[in-house]
Parts: sequence; structure tokens; C-alpha cells
Amino acid sequence: MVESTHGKSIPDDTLLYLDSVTVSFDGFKALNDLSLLIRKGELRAMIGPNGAGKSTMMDVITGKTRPDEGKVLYRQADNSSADTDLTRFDEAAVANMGIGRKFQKPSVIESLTVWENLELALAGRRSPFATLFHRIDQTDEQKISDTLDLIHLAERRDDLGANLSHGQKQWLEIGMLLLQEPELLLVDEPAAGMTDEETFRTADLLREIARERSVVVVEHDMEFIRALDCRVTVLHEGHVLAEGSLDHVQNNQQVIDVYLGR
Amino acid sequence: MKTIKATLTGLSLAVSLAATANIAQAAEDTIKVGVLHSLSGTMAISETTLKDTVLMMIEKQNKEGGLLGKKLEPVVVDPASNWPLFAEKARELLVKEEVDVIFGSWTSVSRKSVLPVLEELNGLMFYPVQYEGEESSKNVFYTGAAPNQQAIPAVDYLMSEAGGSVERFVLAGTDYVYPRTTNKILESYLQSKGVAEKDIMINYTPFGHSDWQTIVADIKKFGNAGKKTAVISTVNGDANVPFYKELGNQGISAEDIPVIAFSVGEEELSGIDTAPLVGHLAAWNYFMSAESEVNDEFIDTWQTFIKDEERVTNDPMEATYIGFNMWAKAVEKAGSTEVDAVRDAIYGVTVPNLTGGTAVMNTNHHLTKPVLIGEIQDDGQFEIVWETSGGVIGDAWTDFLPESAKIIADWTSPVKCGNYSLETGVCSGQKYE
Amino acid sequence: MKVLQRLAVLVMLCLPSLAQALPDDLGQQLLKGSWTEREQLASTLASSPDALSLKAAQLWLDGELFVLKSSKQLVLSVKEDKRYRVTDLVSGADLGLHKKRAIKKVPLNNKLRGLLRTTLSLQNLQSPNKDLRREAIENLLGDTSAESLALLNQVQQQEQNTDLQALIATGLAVDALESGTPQEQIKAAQQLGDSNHPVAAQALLAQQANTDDQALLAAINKSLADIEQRRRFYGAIENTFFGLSLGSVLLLSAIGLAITFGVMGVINMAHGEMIMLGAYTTFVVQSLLPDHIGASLFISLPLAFLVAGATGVLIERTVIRHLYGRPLETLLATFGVSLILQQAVRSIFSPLNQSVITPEWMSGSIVINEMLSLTVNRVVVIGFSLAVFLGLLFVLKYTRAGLSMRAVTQNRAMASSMGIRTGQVDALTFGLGSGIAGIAGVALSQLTNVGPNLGQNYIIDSFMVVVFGGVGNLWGTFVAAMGLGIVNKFIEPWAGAVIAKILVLVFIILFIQKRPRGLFALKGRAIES
Amino acid sequence: MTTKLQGGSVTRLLLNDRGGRWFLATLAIATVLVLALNLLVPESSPLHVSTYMVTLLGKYLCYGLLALALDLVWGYCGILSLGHGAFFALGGYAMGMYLMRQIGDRGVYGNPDLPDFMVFLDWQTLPWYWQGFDQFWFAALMVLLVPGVLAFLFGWLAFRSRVTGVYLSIITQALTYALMLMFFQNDFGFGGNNGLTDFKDILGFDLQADSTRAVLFLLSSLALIAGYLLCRALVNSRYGRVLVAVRDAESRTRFLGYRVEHFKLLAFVVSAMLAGIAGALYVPQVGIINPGEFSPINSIELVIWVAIGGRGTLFGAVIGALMVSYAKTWFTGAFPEVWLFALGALFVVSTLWLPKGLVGVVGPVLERWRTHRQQPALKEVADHG
Repeated sequence: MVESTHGKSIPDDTLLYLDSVTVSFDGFKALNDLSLLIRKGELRAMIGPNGAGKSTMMDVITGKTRPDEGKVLYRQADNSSADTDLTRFDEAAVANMGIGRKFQKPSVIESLTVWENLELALAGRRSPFATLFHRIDQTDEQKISDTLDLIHLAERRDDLGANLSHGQKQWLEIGMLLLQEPELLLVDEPAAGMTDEETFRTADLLREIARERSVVVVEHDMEFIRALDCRVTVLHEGHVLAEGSLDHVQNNQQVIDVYLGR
Repeated sequence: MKTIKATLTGLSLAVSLAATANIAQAAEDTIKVGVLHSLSGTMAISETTLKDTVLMMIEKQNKEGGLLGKKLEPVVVDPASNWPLFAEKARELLVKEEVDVIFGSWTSVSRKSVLPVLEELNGLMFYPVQYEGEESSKNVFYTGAAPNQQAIPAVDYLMSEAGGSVERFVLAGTDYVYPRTTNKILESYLQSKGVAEKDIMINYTPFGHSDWQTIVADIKKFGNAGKKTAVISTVNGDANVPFYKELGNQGISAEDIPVIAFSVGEEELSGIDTAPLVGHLAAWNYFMSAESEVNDEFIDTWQTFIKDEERVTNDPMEATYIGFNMWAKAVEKAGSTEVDAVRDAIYGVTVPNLTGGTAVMNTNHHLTKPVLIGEIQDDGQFEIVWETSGGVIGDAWTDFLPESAKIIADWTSPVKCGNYSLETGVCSGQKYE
Repeated sequence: MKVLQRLAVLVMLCLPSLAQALPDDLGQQLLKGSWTEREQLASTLASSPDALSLKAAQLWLDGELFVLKSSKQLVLSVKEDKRYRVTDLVSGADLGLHKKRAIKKVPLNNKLRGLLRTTLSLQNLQSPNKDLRREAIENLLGDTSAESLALLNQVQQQEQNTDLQALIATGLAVDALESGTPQEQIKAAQQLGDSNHPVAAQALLAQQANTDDQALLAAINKSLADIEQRRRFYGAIENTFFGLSLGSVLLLSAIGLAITFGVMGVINMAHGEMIMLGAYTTFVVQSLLPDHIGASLFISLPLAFLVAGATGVLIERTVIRHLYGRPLETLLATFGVSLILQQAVRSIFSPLNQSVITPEWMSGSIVINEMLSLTVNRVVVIGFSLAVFLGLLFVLKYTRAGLSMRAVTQNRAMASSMGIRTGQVDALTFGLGSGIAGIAGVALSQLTNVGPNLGQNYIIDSFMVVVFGGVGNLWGTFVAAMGLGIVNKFIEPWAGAVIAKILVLVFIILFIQKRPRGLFALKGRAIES
Repeated sequence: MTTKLQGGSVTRLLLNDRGGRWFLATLAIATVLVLALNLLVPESSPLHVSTYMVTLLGKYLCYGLLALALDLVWGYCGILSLGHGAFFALGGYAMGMYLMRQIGDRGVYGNPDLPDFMVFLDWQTLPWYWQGFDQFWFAALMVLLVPGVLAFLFGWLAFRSRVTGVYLSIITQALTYALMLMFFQNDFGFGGNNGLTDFKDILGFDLQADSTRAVLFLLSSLALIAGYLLCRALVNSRYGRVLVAVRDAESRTRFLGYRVEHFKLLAFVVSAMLAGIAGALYVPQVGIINPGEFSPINSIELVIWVAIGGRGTLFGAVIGALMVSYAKTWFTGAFPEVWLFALGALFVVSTLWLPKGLVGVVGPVLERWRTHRQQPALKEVADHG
């Protein structure tokens, strides 16, 4: 049992705990005393109007932005005893602790092929010298081609990232996430610019993934959220407004006010 | 207005020259004269004039029937103020163009860069600019002033009654070899004249230094100590204009603290508003204001050649003039343009210099010529206020530096060496024959 | 020698002047005589009561006294195109036109110049003009001959102006310190402690060296300490001024770049050449209107703006237009352009530097006191740079054009969808930046060379300033320029010019580590864009 | 055995680098040809290649290597260094100092312990930083270490604090500018403006002998080939792909768990060392090294070579360097009065009409043409691999 600053107790199967995090840019509070708890193997959807702080939250977790106050406690699978405070590490370190992130606008390496993109993401030693003499082996190749099938890009393996459609880029990026073999995936608006058909496939995929990993999805598309059918957190002005099942939050008066701007 | 028109014609001339420089290569049985002066980059300001001077001399020589019955043919290249490029271009001139002589270089570093090439290919170059000395190459003739033909007399003048019997000296220079060496020489010379350490202030600035406020203020303070003070300036090229402007603005007139410069001539002054500078000094072997028949003639030819009534002449131009005429005379004497023959022929050759006397080529490859001190006038000219009686022999190795005092240069037997140590009797440095 | 003049003046001040003509062979003597002989003549002429000799002396001093070689007459000459119109000094008779070489300027060197000026100036001790009187008195200071002392005492009675009285008092004190009774000496020593005039310090030092009277020594040391303290104080002020003026030069050279590079993101290597164009415009204006030097700068400013601005627009339309979103290519292209412009200037105006005259109203210096004086041209440049900066700020913030410029540079697509002609605006913006550079050129032509390399000398510093200040932030550029200027000037006295510059560069490098986007970087999300 | 293995690895390197293969082949053949025509063919014959040419080409090759070094960091890692000339110059100075010491007592003052410029500034003893340069191995080591260490320190600072884009470019420029000012100072002990010159011989071989020049030319060529293969190996490895990732999407790469700064640093240091080698080979061939080499303008020109040749193709950079340098040599000789117009126009035009550089234009054309005719040859090479 770990005590949070609020004296609230944290369950043992916690994977990630944001402990009253505050971030401000030139006075404007992007995150305002935000506390959030993700359990192992949980699939969590986050919604909220623009500027609610969704992206900033991800920045804080992934070590891109240092919070002014608060901690981000992370409990790795291997040593469930000690919690690490992610705010003390940079992006690379956080990523190597098993937290993968997919950006809002798809960012794949455009001048590398699909295959190379995946190979790049492949879990493994990340130091320059390691990469210098790295030779890809059978199992890795297998992993990659499996992923290719999973994200339906098998036949485009040798095309440049630049030449993929928007949707395909999204998928490729998710594929890259998977190959990182993270414990926690932060997925920012995966369904953006996808056809309905793609959208549902994406939802399935994420549910699939969530079996052995924890996934946090930020999304506007309510249909997509419904398809995910999971616990939903509503962010507003940098702190949690409501939390619970989709129906629960949709009937929450505050939430309605915020969304309809009353 | 006039300047612009003149320069426009200058442009057309330049272009046509460029053309000739190429076409001419086809021409048979000519004597090729290499011109190795920067036409672009930082040094173009000074060197372009010398390129034109050489072209003028060649034109003149050809009008008079050329040399050994052959026409002279200029080969102009642009080393672009880039020192390695000087070496490359020199090689190109000697190997590809097979020129018989090169007139070129301005900065010491460009000369140093060309030197190995000349010595390797046994070329012949005339170097027309005042320099720090400490050199005498078998393949170079130095027609500019050595330190003892500029710096030393300048100090003598300043310390003299007429010069205002100066007791306190500021040695201000750009931080490179020429000022460093000159100031070293001056320092030991001044001390030998009994000037105290505390009465000498030395200051170095980077190339193209443009903000002189602090330094000029310091000079002013230094000069306020009571004793008569003067500045000996080895400040180079571009840095001079802001320097003089600052002097004028901080109200340092030539009567309070005269500045005597070794690198400021008519050409540089043409780029400055000289009204505030009247009375500041310069030491050269030639001033445009020198009164002699040859000078008048030279100025006329120059101004017609360059198609600009206002265009000035300066000391390096005279040095080029002397160098060219000496070479021509030596070629006539030797009856060939073959380098070794010309070299042997040129020792002792005398040609009239533009100030009325004659210049002699000594066996240390330096000239004997008079030293003049001039005061800047408001028309951008110099008023000659002092001159040495007769010529001064250019000294390759100064007597005021311990190491070089032991060394002499004499390219005739028995010494036949550019840096012969009287101490060890060894000829170090060059290694040919 | 001096004594002789002083005596003459003393006599002259008392007696009514008695006429006396010039010796006939004066011309001959002046031309052929030795410098010492000339000095004799100079002092007699300049101190003689006779008006004609004084006139001759004055002309001689101004370098307008000639000798006609043929007849050895003293003459005046006026240039009439190629020839010189010569008139006799004494009779004023016209001696016809002559070649330049037919007449010879009466030789003059610094020594003579000084001699003539001081001696002549003594005539002005009574002059109604305060500055002439000051100059006259200055000449008497620190020269302790009995005669000059007498003169000082004499003028002290008549002098009303308090400054000048103080000056005279200093002069007398100097004398008292040297040759007064012990009490007078001590009093003088104390008195000199309040004077900023260099002679005060000189006299004190001199006396310090050769007295062993403890009381006097104490007084002298105290006074010297006071003077030194004041000198240090004014030195600091002077240094700050130097820093500001260097800063203003940096600001001027960088400010145009702050637009073309800072706002538009064009790595504009041709910026320096825009400055150069401005400077050359000034030169052309001056050579076209040689009689209106005073006004030339004011005429040049708009012209320079137009010339450089137009060139800028041309460059933008022909080259840069095709390179938006490819900043590095702009570096290459503009570098090419800069080479072309340099060579063009070299071909049209010759590779030599051109002389740009500093108008009367911009030369000389404002004397605060004997220890502190600010050079006028620097003051003007500081003021001018501020004016340009504020003007630009105004244009960008409060004018429609400025608004659309910012709109386009911040969000091209949005702007064009709002009906702004982005193409035009780009051209205008670049033109504005270049034009400003041109204006800067006019100012810089007053401080440095006007030659083909002018631009090269400023381009690197300009980039340093803009980047150090934070790209796209005018205030950043301003603070950076002034800051670097002052830092540089406070390092220079103890480190020397070169090291100062190096240290500043190192400082920039290290500073960028701390603030990877310059002084005035935008924080937060903006970094991403 | 080993050779075969190496041959194998080399072919594997060049397997999908047709341009590189052609480039290396041409370079190798040209080198041999030039040497043969210089040393074997008598001067009289029109086919003879003068030593002037050999030295000139040798100089170009050094520029080529320098351009290659820049392309590694700029083309593949997106670091636009405007100060790469500094590393070149430092390498050059290291070599220059060795050559200086080789002069021994053959200097004009015949002083066995001190270079001439120290003598006439009457320095009494050799400054500590000149110690050891009389040993070739030491100098050679310094040729690599000095640029390497400087690049390491500078890069470590800059990349760690995530200085990117134009900010990085400008501080690299500040770096080389500061170095230039330092080396211009005479008190600094490197000959001030005159720099180091008047070299006599290297490892006992007379620098002015044709044979020595030929060897230096050969070495430059070999260095360039080796440098090319090294860079190719780097960019073909997974490391190289990370570099590209850094160039295209730096923060993405971070979130993949790569320490971007380390990758940049390695590339930067390697590149600096290559530049150092280029400088070291350059100096004995041109016979002088002086602070002018640090001038920011040189570094900018270097960037232009790479851009004109084609950024991010390695051999493109080299071709650009050779072409522009040759153009400069030709222009300055052919129309000395107006050549800057030509060079300036060349830069403008090539940026406007060849955005991808020469290789970007010529490459595809040749590719298409080749794909018809090169199939068999390709298979052959592939079989070797």
C-alpha cells in the first residue's frame, strides 16, 4: 500500500498514478492538480474539450514536459515493489521503461519504409553502438511480419512511410507501439481521419491489445469510445471532471454543461 | 558623378581586359607576364590598382616595341584574397601559362604562401609592398620598403625638432606579422634612443576592427600625461577609416597627437573624408605630390590609362613601376627572360624612381630608395615635410632584433644566400643548388 | 621664442597698434627657408599688431597662402576648373590663371600649425566669443612663463564667464603650486583637486615628484585621489556610452535581418549587401550634391530605403519566392545573390573604398567637462537606431500592412483564405527588411568604410544578435544588441579588443545552451510549431 | 580469406548503392590514370598530367572528403553545421605543426628548437602545446583527437540541451568564428595571420618532389574512398536508420526510446574526425595553413558544395565539392574580373532549378537508363555478396 499526498490509498494492481500534477505555461494552467490512476491491464478512454489538458497529460507522463508540482508514479511489472517517479526521467528513459506513445497527428518516419519503421521500433538495446552492429535475427523478423499482418500493411512493407494513407500511418504507428512491447500505451486520437470501417477495426485492435497491456486512449469520437466500451475519464481545465462508464459520464450534469458550453 | 562615369568605363575596360587575357593565350612567341593580385575578396581594395599598374606598364612597354623584339603579354589571374589559392595560382602561372615573371602579392601571408612554389619551380616574382623584412628569397625581388626604409626614419623624424620632439609613443597595429615585427623593431630602437618603457604603449586590434572608441579614448588619456605624444600606426587597410574617423570625432588633432601611418597612402585616403585628418603623417618612399618630371608623366599616363582624372597614385604603384622597369632593363641586359640570367643581370641595375632620384637593386634583393614623410592635406594628398638625404639601403634582416642581427642576405658569390648567419657561417633556410 | 610672442602680445594689448608692412622677400624666405626660420617668421607674423601680417598668418595656418614660383610673390589662389586664379596678397591684384604646379602652398607642419594657432589665438583674449576666449586661455595654461602669468592675471580681472574664470583659476593655481609660498602651494594643491583639466593632474604629479614638504605632499595626494576617483566615475559613464553606441550599431545592422530572417525565416546572407547598398546610396547622393553635404543624409535616408527595399523586393520575387519552406536553400541562394551584389558594386564603383563626408552637425563632440565628452556622431547613431527600432515596432504592431505581415508569416494558409495576397505581403515584408538594412547603411557610412566588403563585416554579427535575442522577436534583437554591445565594451579595457570579441562569442554559445531558443523564447506548446 | 570476406562486406555495403559503386569505380580509375599519366608519361607528351594538376586534384579530393563529412551530419542527421571548416582547419594545423617541427634547423634563423615565427617574436622556449608534434604518430593522433574532442564537447553541450535548427547552425558558426579570431592572434602561438608555412618534408620525403605529391594525391584518394565506405556503413546500419529518424521526426524517435543526443553526438564526432583528416591531407599539398581556413565564409561555401551536389547521398556531396572547386579554379583564371558573377549565378540557379542537387536531377535519369542495361551486372555483384 502506498499513500498518496491526499492520503488516499492506492490499490496494489496500480500501474500508473498521477499524483496531483500541475503544469502551467506562462500563467495558464494546462494541468491543475490532476490525479489519475491506471490499473494493470486496464483500457481507459479520456475525453474532454480542446485545451482540457489531454495532450499535456501525455507529455507529462512521457517525460516531455516537467510538471511544476506533483509526481507521476509508475510501477514496472518486474519490480512491483518500488515505484518510479517518471517526472525525473526524459522521453527515452520513460519509453524504455515500457511506456509507448502514439501522437495525435500520425508521426512515422517518412523517408523510411514501413518495414524499417517497424524495425526501428523493435524492442532491443537502444545505444548507438548497439544499433551500429545490430543484425536482425529470425525471431525479430517473425515479430515484424506478424505485426505487419496485424495492422494490415503486409503488402506495403517496402513502401516509404510518406506514401501511406492517413489511416495507414495511424496503423503503422500503432504497430510500432506494439513492437516496443510496452506495458502502457498512450494513444492520442487513433481514429482521427479514419473510415468507420477502419475505426471499428482500430477499436477491436486496441481491445485486443488491452488484454495483456494497459491502454489509455484520448479520443473525441463518441462512437469509437462506445466501441471501446471501457471506463471513461472526462478532463476539463486540467483536472478530472467525471469518471465512470460512458453512460454514467454522459448523464453527468457538469459534463453536459462543459460540452454544451453552458 | 564623374567618378561613376569613370568607373563605368573602368568596368568595360576590365571586361575587355579579361577577354584579352584569354584570347591572347593563343598568340605566339610573346613574353608572358603573370599578374597575381587579388581582384576580389578583402584585399581587392588595394591590389586591383597594382594589377592595373602592371597592365599599364606592359602597354607602355609594348608601345615602345616590347622586349627583345617580342611583345609582352599579361596573364591576369584572381587569387581572391585566399592564401592557399595564391600558391595554386602561382603554380598555374608558372606551369600552365609558363610566364617568365610574376608581379604580385600584397599581404605577407600571400607572399609566404607563394614562396615555396616560386622556389620549387624557380620562378621570379616582384613584390611591391612595404613589409616586415626578415626574408630574402632567391626568387623574389622586394621593391617595397623594408622596416629600415620606413619605420626607423619615421621615428627619427618624430623625435626631431621639426617633428615636434616626441617623447611618448603609442604603437598601434593590426595583429599580424608586419605590425608585430615593425613594433618589435621600433620598441628596441626607441629604447636604444632612451625612451622609457612606460612611455611606450602598444596596442593590437583584429583585422577590419571597426569600433575604436575605447582604444582612441585610451590613446587620449595616454597623451594627457604632459609629454609630447605621437601614434605610430601599422593599422591595416579597412580598419583605418573608422580609426581616423574616431580620432577626428574625439577631437584628437594632429597638433596634439600626430599619427604617423605606414599603411595609409593616397589610395586609402581617397576613401576617407580627410578634412579632420590634416596634419597626420605617413612615411613612404613615394608621394603623389612629389615634384619631378617623371612623376608628372607617370601620373598623366596613369590617369589616361585608367580614364579617371581624379585617380591617385601611391607608393606600391611606384614600387611596381620600379620593379617592372628593373626587370625590363635586366632582360635587355641578359638578352633573355631566363630566370637565372635575369637574376644575375639585375644586381646593381639602376632605374629612375618617381621622386627624382634613382633606385638601385642590391644583392640582398632589396632596393635603395629615399624615405619621405608627408602630412595629410585636406585634398587627400600628402605634403612632403621631410626626406632622407639620398637613398636608404633596404635591409632584409633588421639589426634591431637579436636573432636577425646576425644574419645577412647576399645573392652574389661568395655568400650566395638569403639568410647567411655571420655567427655560424651557415646558410640556413633555402636549400637549392 | 614663446617669451618673445607673449611679450609682443602683452605690448600689443596695451599700446595702440602701429602699422608695419610685410618684408618683400617674405615669399622667398617662406619657400626656401629652413623650418626653424619659418618658425621665426610665423611667430613674428602671428604676434605682430599689423592686420596684414595677421591675415597672412591666418591664411598660412589654413593652408590658403601660396607663393607664385615665378615671382616669389605671396598670393591667394582660387580653383577655376583645371587652372588656378591667382591674386596678390598685398595688393590684391589679379595675376591671371596658372597651372597647379606654377604655385606652391607655403609649407606648414604640425609644429608651425600649433605655433600659429596658439599665437594667433592670444589675439582673442578679449574676443566677445566665449569659445575663442576659452581657446586663448587654454593656450596659456600649464605654461608658467611670467608673461603668460601676467596675461592670465590681466584677463582674470575682465573675465565674467564663470567656467572660464575657473579655467583661469586653475591656470594660476598651477603656477602657484610651482612657485608660490608653502601656504599658497598647499592652497593651490587643494584647489587643483577640484579641477578636471588635465594640466591640474600633470602639475600635481610634477610637484609630487620634486617636493618633500609633507603637508604639501598630503594635500597633493588627496587632490590626486579625488581626481582619480572622478576620472574612474566618468570613465564608467564613458564606457557605458561606448557600449550603447556599439550596441546601437549592432542593432542597426541586425534589425533588418530580424525581419527577413527573424520574421520570414529566410536565412538572408545578402542582408549585409543591403546595408552596403544603403551606404553607397549615401555616397552617390553626396557626389551628386557636393554643396549640400549637411542635408545629404536626410536625402539619402528615403532613397536608401527605396534602393535597398526595391532590390529586396526584386530578390524576393525572382528567387526567394520559390524557396519558402526550404530555409536552407534560401541560405545558398542569398549567398549567391550577395556575391553578385558585391561584384556589381566592385565593377560599378571600383573596388576602392568611397569617401563619405561627415556633415558638420555630426562631427565633433559634446563636452560635458574636461574628463567626459560624447562624440556627436555616436549620439546621433544611438538616437537614430532607437528611432528606427520604435518605428519598425509601430509599423508591425499598429498598421494594416504590419498586421497582414504577421498574419502571413504566422499562418500562411489562414491568411490567404482571409483574402490577404500572401505573395504581395511576402514581397513587402522582405522589401521592408531590406529597406531598413538600407537605412542602417546610411548611418554606418558615417562610422566605417563604404566599400564592397562593407556587408561582409556585419553579416555574422547580425545573425549572432538576432539568434541570441530569439528569432522572430524584435525586442529580443534590441536587448541582445545593446547587451552584447555593453558586455563587449566592459570586457575590452582589461581583455583587449580581440579577446573581448572571442569571450562574447563563447558567451553566446554557452547562453544558447541555457536557452536553446534565445533570450526571448516562447515557452510551452509554441515550441513545437 | 579475410580479404575475400572484406570484399564481400564491401559489396554488401554497395549492394543497393549503384551511384556509390559508379562513384568509387570512377574515382579509383581516375586516380590510377592520373598517377600513370603523371609519373610514366614524359612531360613532352600531350597526355602528360602536370604535377600542378595532381596537386590541384589532391586538394579537390580533400575538399571532397570534407564535404562527405558534412553530408553525414547534415544529410543524414539534419545537423546543419556552419562551422565544419573549423575541424578541417584544426586537423590541418595539427599536421602543419608536425611539418613545422620537421623543418628543424633549416628555418631562416637556423634555430633547431623553435619555428621561425617564434624566433622573431623572440620566444625563448617551445610552448607546451607544441610538445610532441615532432613525432608523426603523435601529430596523426592529434589530427583525429583535436577535432574529435572539440566536436565531442561542443556536441555534448549542444545536443544535450537540445539546441536545434538555425540556433545550432549559428552557434557552430560562432565556434569557428571565435577560433578564427584566436588563431589570428600572434600571442596564441600558431603563427598568427601567416599561419604555418615554408614546409620542407614529411616523414623525410621532400614535399616538393613529384613522387611525394603523387603519393599525397593517392592518399587523399584512398582516404576519400575509405571515408565513403565508412559513412556508407554507418548509414546502412540500423544506426543510420535511427539517424534518418532523428532527421525526419526527432521527438518521435525519442518516444521510441532512442537517446537522440547520443546518436547525434557520435555522428558529429565521426564527421569532425573525417574533416580533420581532410585538413591534414590538405595542408602538405597546398603548403600553408592559416586562420583564414576558419573563416565562416569557408564553412558556408562547404555547405553549398553539399547542397549543389545533392544532400543526403554522400557521393553527391563529393561531386558537388569537386565541381564547385573546379569551377572556382577555372573562373578565377578565365575571367578574373567578373568571375564572382558566374559563381553567384551558379549558386542561385542551382538552388532554384536543382533543389535536390545534381544527383537529384541526374540520378533518376541515369537510373532509368541503367535499369535497362545493368541487370546482369547487378546479379553478378549480388551473387558475390
